[in-house]
Amino acid sequence: MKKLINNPRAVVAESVEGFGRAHADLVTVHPDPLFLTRKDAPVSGKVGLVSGGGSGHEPLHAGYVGRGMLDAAVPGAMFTSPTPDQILPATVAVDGGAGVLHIVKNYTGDVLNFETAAELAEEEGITVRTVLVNDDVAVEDSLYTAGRRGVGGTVFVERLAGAAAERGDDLDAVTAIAQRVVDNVRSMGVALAACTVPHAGVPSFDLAEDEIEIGIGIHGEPGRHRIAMEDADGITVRLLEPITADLALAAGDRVLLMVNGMGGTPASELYIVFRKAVELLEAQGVQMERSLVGNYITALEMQGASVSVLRLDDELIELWDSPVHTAAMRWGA
Amino acid sequence: MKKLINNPRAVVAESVEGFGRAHADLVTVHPDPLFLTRKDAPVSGKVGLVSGGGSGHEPLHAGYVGRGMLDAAVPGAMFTSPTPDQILPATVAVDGGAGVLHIVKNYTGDVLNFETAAELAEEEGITVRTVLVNDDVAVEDSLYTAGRRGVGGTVFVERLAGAAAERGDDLDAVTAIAQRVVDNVRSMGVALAACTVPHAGVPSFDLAEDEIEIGIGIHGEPGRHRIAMEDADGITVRLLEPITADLALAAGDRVLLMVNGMGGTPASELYIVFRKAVELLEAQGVQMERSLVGNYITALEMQGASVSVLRLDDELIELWDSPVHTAAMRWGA
Amino acid sequence: MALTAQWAVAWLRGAAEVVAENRVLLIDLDRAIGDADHGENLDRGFSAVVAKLDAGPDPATPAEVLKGAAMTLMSSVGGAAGPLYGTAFLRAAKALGDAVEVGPDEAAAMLEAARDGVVARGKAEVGDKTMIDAWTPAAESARTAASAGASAEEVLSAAANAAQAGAVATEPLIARKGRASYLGERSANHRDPGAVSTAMILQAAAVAAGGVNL
Amino acid sequence: MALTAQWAVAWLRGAAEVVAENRVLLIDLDRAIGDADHGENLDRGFSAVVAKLDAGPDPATPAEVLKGAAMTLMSSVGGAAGPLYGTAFLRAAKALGDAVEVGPDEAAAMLEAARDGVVARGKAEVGDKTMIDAWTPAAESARTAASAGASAEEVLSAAANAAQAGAVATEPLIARKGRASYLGERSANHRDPGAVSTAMILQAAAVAAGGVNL
Ligand SMILES: Nc1ncnc2c1ncn2[C@@H]1O[C@H](COP(=O)(O)OP(=O)(O)O)[C@@H](O)[C@H]1O
Ligand SMILES: Nc1ncnc2c1ncn2[C@@H]1O[C@H](COP(=O)(O)OP(=O)(O)O)[C@@H](O)[C@H]1O
Ligand SMILES: [Mg+2]
Ligand SMILES: [Mg+2]
Ligand SMILES: [Mg+2]
Ligand SMILES: [Mg+2]
Repeated sequence: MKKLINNPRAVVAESVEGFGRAHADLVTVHPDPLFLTRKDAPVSGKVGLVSGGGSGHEPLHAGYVGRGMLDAAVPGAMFTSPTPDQILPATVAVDGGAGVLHIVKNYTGDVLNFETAAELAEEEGITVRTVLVNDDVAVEDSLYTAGRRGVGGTVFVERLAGAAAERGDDLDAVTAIAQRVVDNVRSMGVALAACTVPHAGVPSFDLAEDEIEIGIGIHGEPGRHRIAMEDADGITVRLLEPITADLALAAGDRVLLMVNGMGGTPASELYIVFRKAVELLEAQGVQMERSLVGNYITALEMQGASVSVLRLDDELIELWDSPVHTAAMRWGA
Repeated sequence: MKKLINNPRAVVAESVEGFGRAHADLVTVHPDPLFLTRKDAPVSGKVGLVSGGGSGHEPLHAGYVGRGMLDAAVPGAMFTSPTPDQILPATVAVDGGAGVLHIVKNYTGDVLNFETAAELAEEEGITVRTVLVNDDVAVEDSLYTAGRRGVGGTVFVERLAGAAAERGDDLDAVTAIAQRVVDNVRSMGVALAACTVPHAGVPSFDLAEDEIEIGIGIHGEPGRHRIAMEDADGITVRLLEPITADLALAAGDRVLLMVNGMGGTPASELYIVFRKAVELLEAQGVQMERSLVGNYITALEMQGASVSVLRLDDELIELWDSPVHTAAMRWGA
Repeated sequence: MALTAQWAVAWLRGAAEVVAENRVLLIDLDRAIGDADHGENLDRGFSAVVAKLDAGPDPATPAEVLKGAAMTLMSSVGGAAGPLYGTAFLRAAKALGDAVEVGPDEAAAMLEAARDGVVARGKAEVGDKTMIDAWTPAAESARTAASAGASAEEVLSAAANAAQAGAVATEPLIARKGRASYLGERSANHRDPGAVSTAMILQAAAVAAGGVNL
Repeated sequence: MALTAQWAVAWLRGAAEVVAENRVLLIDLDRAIGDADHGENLDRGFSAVVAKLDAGPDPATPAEVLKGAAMTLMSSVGGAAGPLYGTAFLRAAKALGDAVEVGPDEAAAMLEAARDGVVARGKAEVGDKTMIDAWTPAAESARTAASAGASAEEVLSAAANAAQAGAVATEPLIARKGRASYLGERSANHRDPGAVSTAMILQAAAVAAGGVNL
């Protein structure tokens, strides 16, 4: 394993420290217990947005702290949900009196830790709502699983709920926007090569030179199917079809399309996938209204990509276009 | 070799096509010969900025086309300089009557092809100036080489000359700003693992599990020295020291610091390097005034990073902070 | 050893040791069907528990020891295992009340409470390929042993043995809870890391009591 | 074959073939001390030259053929090799003027002009480990052969042999121009890809003329 790190156990702390130095205009780093808040938190009268999860998915979540997005991010250890003693003070720190929304990716660990933190925050008199993001269509049979995972759709939830909070929506309204995004977003990913978690030191799984994993998550977990390598167009079909089917996308629908890199994929390849995805959507009469192409939710240096599609409406488009100023997403500001 | 591509020879064309779809609000793609222009080109009365080079360094250069940066980008084949028949029409397309600046990374191929295009453009009555970027301190002995390579500093030159052009500077003034940046920026890179050029199909070089290449360029070339793996702090010292020495940085100097990912490096690692680089600069009394951390000039999926330092003055800071709106760099707009 | 506060401290120190020794094994089990962090998470958590014990002061009752450990695990393990083990130790502590020494029936009650806590948090059933597949047979065997008049040490040994068998028995199962469930059928033929760590931790309880080493 | 327009066409088609056959070899040479694209660049360029020739019309003079190739190479090879080979063929064409058939002296003059063009563009000297290390001995041997009364075919063969020897001789050199120069001493013990391709292309000229295959 070769990585630009010092002590594997210090990776998250040192990285967040560097992040704090680079973006001192945007965030305050609280080192112990570790969490980050928006520089001007708490914003009085505004609903506070808290998200978090295991580290290794950068820029998620710290990169999305700032105006029009998150008020706090809570980084866990590598690929490990943060603990309630981090989530609770983050929640307290961003409560501007209008309550706090927890945006939680649907993994057992995240759910349990945020649940506990929410209970403790309620005991301190803070109203907390929770939205679970579960957009991964790779998890087919959610009756017999922990349910669908939260993956790329998380980026959209954080942005759109953040925009709603910024325009002054109350906690119910912000929660409703977040839930509307969850209900209308689906994602699917592929890995060409696994990542290596620093504390493990060996790749999360082994793929032969002619194999790829379809339906991977963002934690270096093996995917649902292992298939022979295909070209970009073929892979894009495999990623997009279950999404459009599950969303029941129809001609005339407008969508936000994200082609997301898993961390070790050249941007040029992401745009090749994007090109095909747009072509496929257009062939169905679906209109790509807005897009993101790049590394937005990663799995360390994993090679691969994920596709996320969100069905848009006028309000969501307006929220999307409103100003956002974070380390990793910025416009209009 | 596993890549999200179709035909290796179509990678650049398909990728640029996808880029054009994703950023249709910013750029126009001219497919044959291939180049991209800013949507509103030519901007009458404004100096036009053209850059280009081999593909595989994304977001450079297409990602930097737009307000406050480039007017045109000319992508060559993978790691191969574009040809004069691409550069010439790009130059013509962005000439708003105030002349055109070619920003050229100092590689024999880029220099020769831009030189020819500039001659041809002059024959068509367009005034062309050229600035050569040669910031790579890894090339020690420039008397006996093709000179220093242009690497990370290119991003700064494109941004700052672009800002100067946007505020209305004339060709001489824009050229002077570009040259001032070149004179005050130095860079150095490290590779932990090589990249694979699609047409070659095998990694550009082989590194053992405990080796790294210090002083690599952005084309998958081997570096200047091969050393045993070190920790992030040690590597950061190796990258930064030759830079600060060559720039003769002194206490009180203010700098723009970039820690750039080579394409396959997790953001978390870049921030660890950044953290150490800031610490080292501060120990010298040097003030980190502005920063960039992320994938700004890459070598496909190479694992590694580069550090670039630009000595700032008040004018350069003002230019840096002025609005920029491109696919890969955006603020104030 | 009688099951006093000293026993509880020895249990936790023993658990920390066995987890540290098996850190890589637990990571490897989790890499196969999860995200390769279980050994790292528990090692981090139990090291923190030991650090707290080292810092003192010495608690007076087993419940106090277990409650302290619960809070530390909750705030340092993270992931799924953090809240689950945290709850297990919290409920175990609650079940013991103020008792200065734990008898066979209390030991069984403690393990039942822990098991119930894990079920309450994780909603897994036996056969879902989770740590419940170790906790449940452990609690049941403890109760059977206690009812049959076994000593507290014997109750803990019975629990540890049953947990170990339960962990082994997760191997053929298809996971229906936790991260391994995403793999569907591909989760079969691997032992569940949480069930394996549960067996290790319960073994440490028995060993600390002077019970038979397995 | 007399060195007519047909010869020039045969030369370029032959060059395209040898470059295509050796695409991987040239990529590998460039990977060792450059950026692994030389074979790809030349293959793309000479394929384009052949496509242009196929599209017709048939040119009347060797110069016309070489000038057309020069323009195509310039606009399709890119990198360092594009302008350098483009200039070489452009200068070669200029040196031949309107001649319908090339004699021995003209052949030598053509190669000298090509070499001078590469030097003018690239500013490399003999020994810098570039294609100049093949072009220069080629031009010099051609001149010597022509002065000694050799036929045009023999002049081309002499040039090709000398280019090949020159390419081989780049192996121990430390590069001082082009991308390989960044490697410093690490550039030694590898042949220069551009010198090797120059030898191949000049061999194609000799072969097209019916000269000795090397
Ligand atoms: N719902 C659940 N109920 C009981 N145990 C569970 C549940 N989900 C996961 N587990 C246990 O947690 C273990 C994984 O712990 P760990 O790897 O530390 O957390 P994570 O899955 O968040 O990475 C699994 O092996 C399993 O035994
Ligand atoms: N200044 C120069 N003068 C002559 N030949 C050169 C010069 N620079 C490079 N070359 C030749 O170009 C070859 C490399 O061509 P190629 O790989 O196609 O371009 P690039 O170096 O831009 O990738 C080298 O092997 C060398 O022979
Ligand atoms: Mg985990
Ligand atoms: Mg090249
Ligand atoms: Mg795990
Ligand atoms: Mg090359």
